[in-house]
Amino acid sequence: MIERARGLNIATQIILGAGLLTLLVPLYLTFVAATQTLPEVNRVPPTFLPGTHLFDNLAEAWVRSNFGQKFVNTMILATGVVVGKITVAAITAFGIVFFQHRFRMLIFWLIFITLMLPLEVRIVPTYSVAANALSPFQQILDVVGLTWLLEALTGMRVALEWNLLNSYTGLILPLVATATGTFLYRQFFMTIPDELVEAAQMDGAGPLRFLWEVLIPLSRTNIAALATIMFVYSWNQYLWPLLIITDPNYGVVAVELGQLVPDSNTTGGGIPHWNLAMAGTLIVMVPPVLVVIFMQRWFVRGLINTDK
Amino acid sequence: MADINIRRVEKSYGDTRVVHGVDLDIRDGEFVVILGPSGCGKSTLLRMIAGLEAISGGEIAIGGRVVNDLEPRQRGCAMVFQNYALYPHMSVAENIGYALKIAGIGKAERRARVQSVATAIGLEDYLDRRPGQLSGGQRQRVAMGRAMIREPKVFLFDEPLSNLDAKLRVQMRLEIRHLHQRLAATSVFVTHDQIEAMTLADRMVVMNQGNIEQVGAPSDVYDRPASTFVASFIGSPPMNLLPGRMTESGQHVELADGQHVPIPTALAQGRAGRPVTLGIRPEDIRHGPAAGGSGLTAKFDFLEELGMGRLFHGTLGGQDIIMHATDKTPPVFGTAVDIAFDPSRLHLFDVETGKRLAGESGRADKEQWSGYRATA
Amino acid sequence: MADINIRRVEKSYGDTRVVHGVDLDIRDGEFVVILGPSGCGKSTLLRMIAGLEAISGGEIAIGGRVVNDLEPRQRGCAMVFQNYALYPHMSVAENIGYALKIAGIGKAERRARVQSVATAIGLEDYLDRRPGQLSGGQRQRVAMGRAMIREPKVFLFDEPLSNLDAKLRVQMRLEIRHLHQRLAATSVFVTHDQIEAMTLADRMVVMNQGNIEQVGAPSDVYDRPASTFVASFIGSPPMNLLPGRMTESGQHVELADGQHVPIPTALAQGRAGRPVTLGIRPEDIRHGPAAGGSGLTAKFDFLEELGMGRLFHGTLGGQDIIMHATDKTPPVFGTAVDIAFDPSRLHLFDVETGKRLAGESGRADKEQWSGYRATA
Amino acid sequence: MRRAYFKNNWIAAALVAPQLLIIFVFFYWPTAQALYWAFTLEQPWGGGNQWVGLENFQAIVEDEYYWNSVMVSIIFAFFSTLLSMGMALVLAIAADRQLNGYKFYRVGLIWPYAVAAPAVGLAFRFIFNPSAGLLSHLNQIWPGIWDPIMNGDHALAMVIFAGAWKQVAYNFIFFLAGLQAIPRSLTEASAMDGAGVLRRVRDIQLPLLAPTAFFLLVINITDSFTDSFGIVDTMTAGGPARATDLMVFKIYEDGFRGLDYSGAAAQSIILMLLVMVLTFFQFRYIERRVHYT
Amino acid sequence: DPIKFEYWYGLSGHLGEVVQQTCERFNQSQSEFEIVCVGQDGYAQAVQNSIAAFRAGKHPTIVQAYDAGTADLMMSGEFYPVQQMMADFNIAIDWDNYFPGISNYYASSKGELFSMPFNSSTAVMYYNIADLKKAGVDTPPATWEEFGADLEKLKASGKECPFAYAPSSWVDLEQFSMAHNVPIATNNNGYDGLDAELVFNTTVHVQHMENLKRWRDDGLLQIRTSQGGLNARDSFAQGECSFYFGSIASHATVHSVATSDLTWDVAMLPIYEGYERHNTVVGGASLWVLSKKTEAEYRGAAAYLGFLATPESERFWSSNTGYIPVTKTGFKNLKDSGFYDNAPYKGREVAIESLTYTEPGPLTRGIRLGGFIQIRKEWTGEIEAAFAGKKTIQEALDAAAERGNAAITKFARLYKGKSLP
Ligand SMILES: Nc1ncnc2c1ncn2[C@@H]1O[C@H](COP(=O)(O)OP(=O)(O)OP(=O)(O)O)[C@@H](O)[C@H]1O
Ligand SMILES: Nc1ncnc2c1ncn2[C@@H]1O[C@H](COP(=O)(O)OP(=O)(O)OP(=O)(O)O)[C@@H](O)[C@H]1O
Ligand SMILES: O=P(O)(O)OC[C@H](O)CO
Ligand SMILES: [Mg+2]
Ligand SMILES: [Mg+2]
Repeated sequence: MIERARGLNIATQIILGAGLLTLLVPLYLTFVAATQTLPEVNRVPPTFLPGTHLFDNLAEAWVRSNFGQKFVNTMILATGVVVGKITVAAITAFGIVFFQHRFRMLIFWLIFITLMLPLEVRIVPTYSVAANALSPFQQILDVVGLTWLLEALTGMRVALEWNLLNSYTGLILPLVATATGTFLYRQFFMTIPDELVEAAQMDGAGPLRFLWEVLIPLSRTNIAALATIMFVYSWNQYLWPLLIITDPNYGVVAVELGQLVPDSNTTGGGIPHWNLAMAGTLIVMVPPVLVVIFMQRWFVRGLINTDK
Repeated sequence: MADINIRRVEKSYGDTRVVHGVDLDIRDGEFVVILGPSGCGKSTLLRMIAGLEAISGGEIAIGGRVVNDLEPRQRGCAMVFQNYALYPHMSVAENIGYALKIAGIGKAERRARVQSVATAIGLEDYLDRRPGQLSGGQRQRVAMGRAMIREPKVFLFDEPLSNLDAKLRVQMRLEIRHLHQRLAATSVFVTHDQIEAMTLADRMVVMNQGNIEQVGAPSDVYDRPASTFVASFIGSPPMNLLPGRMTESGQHVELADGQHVPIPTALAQGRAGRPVTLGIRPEDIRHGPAAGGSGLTAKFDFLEELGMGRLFHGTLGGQDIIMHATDKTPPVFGTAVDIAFDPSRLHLFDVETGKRLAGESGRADKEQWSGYRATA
Repeated sequence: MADINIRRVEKSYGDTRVVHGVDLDIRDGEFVVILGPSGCGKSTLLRMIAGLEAISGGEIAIGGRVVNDLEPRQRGCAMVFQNYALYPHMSVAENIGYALKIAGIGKAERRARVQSVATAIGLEDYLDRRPGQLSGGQRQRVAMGRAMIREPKVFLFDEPLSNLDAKLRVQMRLEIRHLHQRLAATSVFVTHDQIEAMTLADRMVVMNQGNIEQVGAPSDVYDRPASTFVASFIGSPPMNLLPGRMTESGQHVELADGQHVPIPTALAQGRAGRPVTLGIRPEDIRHGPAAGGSGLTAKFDFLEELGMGRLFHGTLGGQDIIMHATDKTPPVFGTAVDIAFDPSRLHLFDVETGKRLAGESGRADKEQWSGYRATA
Repeated sequence: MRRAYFKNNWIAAALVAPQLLIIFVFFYWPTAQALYWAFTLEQPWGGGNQWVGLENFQAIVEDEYYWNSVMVSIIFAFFSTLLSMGMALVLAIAADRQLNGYKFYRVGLIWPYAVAAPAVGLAFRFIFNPSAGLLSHLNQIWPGIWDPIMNGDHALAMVIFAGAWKQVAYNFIFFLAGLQAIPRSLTEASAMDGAGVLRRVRDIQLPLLAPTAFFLLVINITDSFTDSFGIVDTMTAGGPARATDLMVFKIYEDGFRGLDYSGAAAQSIILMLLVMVLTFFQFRYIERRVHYT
Repeated sequence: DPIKFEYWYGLSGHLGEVVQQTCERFNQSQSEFEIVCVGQDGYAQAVQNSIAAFRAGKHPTIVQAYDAGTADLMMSGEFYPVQQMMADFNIAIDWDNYFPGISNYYASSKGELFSMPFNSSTAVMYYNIADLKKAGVDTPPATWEEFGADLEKLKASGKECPFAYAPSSWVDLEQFSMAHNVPIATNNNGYDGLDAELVFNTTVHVQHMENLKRWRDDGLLQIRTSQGGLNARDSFAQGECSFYFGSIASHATVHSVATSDLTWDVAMLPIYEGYERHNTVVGGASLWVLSKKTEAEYRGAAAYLGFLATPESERFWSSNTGYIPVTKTGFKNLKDSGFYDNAPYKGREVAIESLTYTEPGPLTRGIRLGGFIQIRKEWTGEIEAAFAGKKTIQEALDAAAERGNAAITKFARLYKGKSLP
């Protein structure tokens, strides 16, 4: 379109530049801090120019936090969440959107409501469940008297136990359960034309075939968007791993990052090694940032049909 | 063995009934076109045959077997959808072969059959493309190929041409005809385009508001529409319908402006002096003093050039009319000009019911007309 | 004062040129239709006039003023888009009145003018609805109203009817014509539908691959297509084109199967013995021994009933042909039957260039033909 | 409304079962437990509890600091949402004009999304440090003008800013996607109607972005109520003087840290109800105005 | 395979690493047991996480619990009293050898030690010798009045930040009240019953807090918290500020992070004129053995605690951290070996001196208040409000006391019918 708006174009560039600056300044400072020595970081007034110790700090942070193993763990966590969530969300949304049963709306709301009570506020009971994921069923059995009945009949006591503490499963499962992915899929599935379903039905495809051979291939950009969101989300998990992982062999990066800046309310925390912490921050940031940059094209596209 | 018998079939959505007890028998190998305005229930009827829509009442049998409770895939029907409903992520070959894949047919055989279908629909060179990379007509052909490959007993089409441009529509029409001639499968084709219906149908079914208005061969329906609804729905531009009154003599119809139109006497029986609706198709009107002498006049305002003839727009008896003239008579606008038409091409309808006047059965009607024509 | 002068206008996207130096003059108040197949550059040309697309080369002037660098809003054009591009969040009244609002026109006057436009397009009862609550035809009218209200010097239409069904299309066509008669604004209308083009245009511009193939009144273009492209693009079904060779005598064209078709002698000049393409429109062929005696025969395979006539499909000289017959001769299929056509309705084209043979200018051509007709 | 469905509801049940099972175990069961605690006095070590009816709730509503926390949460939600959505919107509109460097800006504005909240918190602690950060220069000119350590308003502003920063990239992505989904012909139509760029933004783009904005509003508000723990925990720990004591932080603090499981459970219930009411309200009253078809 | 058992500790950073080393030393010292030590990054987290884990049946055998959690643990009853346990596994410990101020703190009213004293500390005053000298002060202040005057002098000498301060209930309220022998709560700070009431809003503590606030208003004191970047300790260690109050445990840390030219020392907390100095109270944490574990695990735990109680372990711990030895002989051995004579250990004996300044009395024995974690929080919150100028110190402390009392009442109701062991 022919548009003569030089002033406006300049203003636009300025806005974008300023916005970019605002968003990037914290990251830049992180970078600067990661290049300095501890005294340089703590100097007043601070220097905003990069120092020369980037690689020393990166190496030191890497070794000190044993990031090698944490990366592997976090990668397992993130992959597990991404795959699990994409799968669970897809089949759930499919079950809600493409079948007509009385409970559709009920199920929809049951899932939707989970968005509203974050982990932080139900952390203690959730922890108990993680310690034995079968405890709800055990308690139900106990309450309805089945345990007693079985014990009376067979002499064996039913003791269901599935401990998820200090395990990848424990890290992954509760994160898989949240509703975001189910929504994204639901929104997308609603845009699938009826005719496509009908064509598949005429071709003789049952629901599972339709899901696997038609819907999933069609959702590729959505899957990409969801995978990106979920990867970033699970890579940056902090509170849940902090709680259920006591075995350092299962530690994840964000928690490790927190450890570089010790809790100074407890004595002995040592001085915060901001330079190392920021170097660690840079290291930890790399995978999700790469994923986002790499996926951003699909990311934006995958979200287009979802917000209406 | 794939005749389709539809018995008192009804469809309701909640409280609203959209198909009202339809009866229809389609013979094995016949090509039936269901025609009607938007929302009249064509698709619903078709989809009940396909099994995509539950039947609220009545019974549908395919090849003698009641299919009311069968799933779509068990009915042996194939369907071509209005928007083609191709699988966007599959290649043309995969789209066409998908039904075979589901049926568990081996790769080699599948490839062979896809190949032969693709050849039949002229898409051998496009097998690896995705639907998004095809033109409208090509997509349409893929949709057709997908239906063909299953060699179904029954073909169902739901306005498969309505998304194509005029040119392609003509071409695809021919291809569907050829296809039908080759496969001889029972076919039910839904459309709201009357040209499509006329050119394709062995038999046409005209629907209106959930009811069947007329069933018959295209030329029958065109030449002897059973009601004003059919008369105005079929033909483009549609039949001119003029309110009038039968003269006492029963030889003319008097129009609103007092002009008298001579009509075949047989039609006047017992209706002398009663109001009627007079119908005449645009192409049955022509310039010039009537052969019989007692000329009619109309006033024209403008014309549309069609290349193949011209449409004159004007008024007759206070009513808008259109005349399709193929002669090159220089147009005269704004003043009354003589027009004429062959009385044998006139149609008379009951004012209240809209039903065609004269012999109830098409056959009787026909004989009467031809009789008249012979003596005219 | 809104004539449009297009001078050697070009458009390139990157390296691909999609409009190749087009020249066109549109007179004030004229209704010009640009017609051509999909992708030929119609929209691009229109959008360059509107200012929605930058001009890569050449010059466009509206009302004598070069507008190459003007923004759309400075050109005094209004446009009706193919998908209407109504503002979904505004009511009909707001949609129509938006341009006035931007122009800073007061509320009272705005309301009055919206009201009067709405009345003109028959939407007074829908002013408070959102576009989403309107039918296709009503939306189309809103789009029109939005363009009308500004009383623009130039109206631009980009296939505004292509999303409507056949019936509505006919009706909207008439409304656009009436509108133009009332407002007498210069109008440029883009379409790929030839019926639309024929019926609407004062002058038609046929484009092909970024070039103008022919400019002329609809009947001129229909009756004397400048090239095989135009011949086959205009007319439905299209003109039959048969390869042949001028006999040495120059009186006939010999078809592939050896049949001789008599042609007007004037056309033979200097082309004796040379290959030509012979064109004849389906409606110009008829059954029966040629008036002249030396009859041609064709073989027909099947017919399509149109109600108003029938299309016979068959072959002549080894080539598929279509005959549009309005008589009711009982069809004979599979064996050779006599056909005839008036030589004055024949068209001859150069085999290589596809250009029409005979006098270069349309005028000369016409005289020649009428001369021939008189003597025939 | 969809009309094509599959019939086999057993398959549907099997498909939704995994997610329902997981949310039953990890969400509803614990939540039910918390619900139960809210009506009891629960000993932290699990030794037993007493039924106290609504006492815990009564204690909460009578506690002025609880209301303080509610207020702070609302202020935080309002301003961080306003700030992040506002900034994202402006940037998205600017980026959508697709001038030179568009792709560069798009990447640049999206990737902060990937930065973890703890890292954001740490970085911002740095920046807003009154004696060493960027703003320390300000303090040198006007001593005491910036003191988030002791000045509650400053601390809250800081938390709001960090919270908003974290969300800008996310909102930007959605706004940009929303803008690009607006048919080009609408923009062109308004250009023909005489609208300049800014006018178009106001009359066409903004109204048509409303559904996206609504979606983001729900997400951002819900998020600011439920997902703000990390930032507060790393930046201010609720202080100074409870100036940044957001509801979710207070719940965690009172319950998990202060061992008052019952009081925290009661607060959780109220928070959950509040978020639900807000969501419901937004759906009911705002959504209605923003969808056009 | 060795018997494995877990130990969760709260110390972090440098001190956390030393804890890990004690575990490694233990594991190397024998092969029957393997202790798995897990840092929980903070005292509070260690207790919270243990409770959550306990409820889920996945708790560690040993947990390091800080002073403020003592009453909560005691009332829970979910522990294996260490004195009992050591007896059960026949590990001889001379319980009388422990400093009484330390052992009292973790013992029942009948004197049975419930948890193992481990990292013990008390609050001291850190001061910058050079800065004071420059300001013309040669000896560290012994009274708060002198302290106030010294701040003025420091300021006058051009020191921007004479005093790095962060509100700390442990220093400003608890240790302060002990040193002044004023009550924090009735019932002898809760030892005599769960129905205690806070009274700190009526003692010299009020005056002290008002002084702090005044110093801040006068620019003599700067708030330094980790939220602001450098916390008080590090501000001191970097030489930015001349005074700071904190745990003796930081002694080693300050050494390790201090700028090379920093000359500094520690002294006992100042006392207001007119008050007689009393002993301060033990801080830090002790090791609790939780219930519901197997016999084998308890055997391991007993072995580990026994290992910690050996003189070598005590020496290792005290020399690598600032924590004081918890036994009399341990202290004596260190002192005799000249440990406290030279840097970097010189000065740490001040803590013992402070702790043992007088025999612990009813008001200096310690604090036994349920919900004390909550009380600390209330105190901090209110003091911050007062410092921010939202209320007066008196109002703030009144509110803190009132809210703290509510916590105490709630705690009493929680354990209705039970009393402190
Ligand atoms: N799922 C449904 N719920 C309620 N009414 C419906 C439903 N589907 C169709 N209808 C109604 O049934 C009637 C017939 O619809 P149908 O789709 O069969 O019409 P049609 O003749 O195919 O029209 P078109 O030419 O527009 O496709 C319409 O009035 C329509 O509104
Ligand atoms: N932005 C663009 N970039 C590159 N090529 C383009 C662009 N827009 C149009 N074209 C190309 O320019 C040619 C002309 O396009 P235009 O839209 O003018 O065709 P049209 O005649 O209007 O066709 P239709 O009938 O399909 O609307 C087409 O080949 C098209 O692919
Ligand atoms: O810093 P510490 O280890 O001396 O402990 C201080 C207090 O006792 C913690 O509550
Ligand atoms: Mg339909
Ligand atoms: Mg176009």
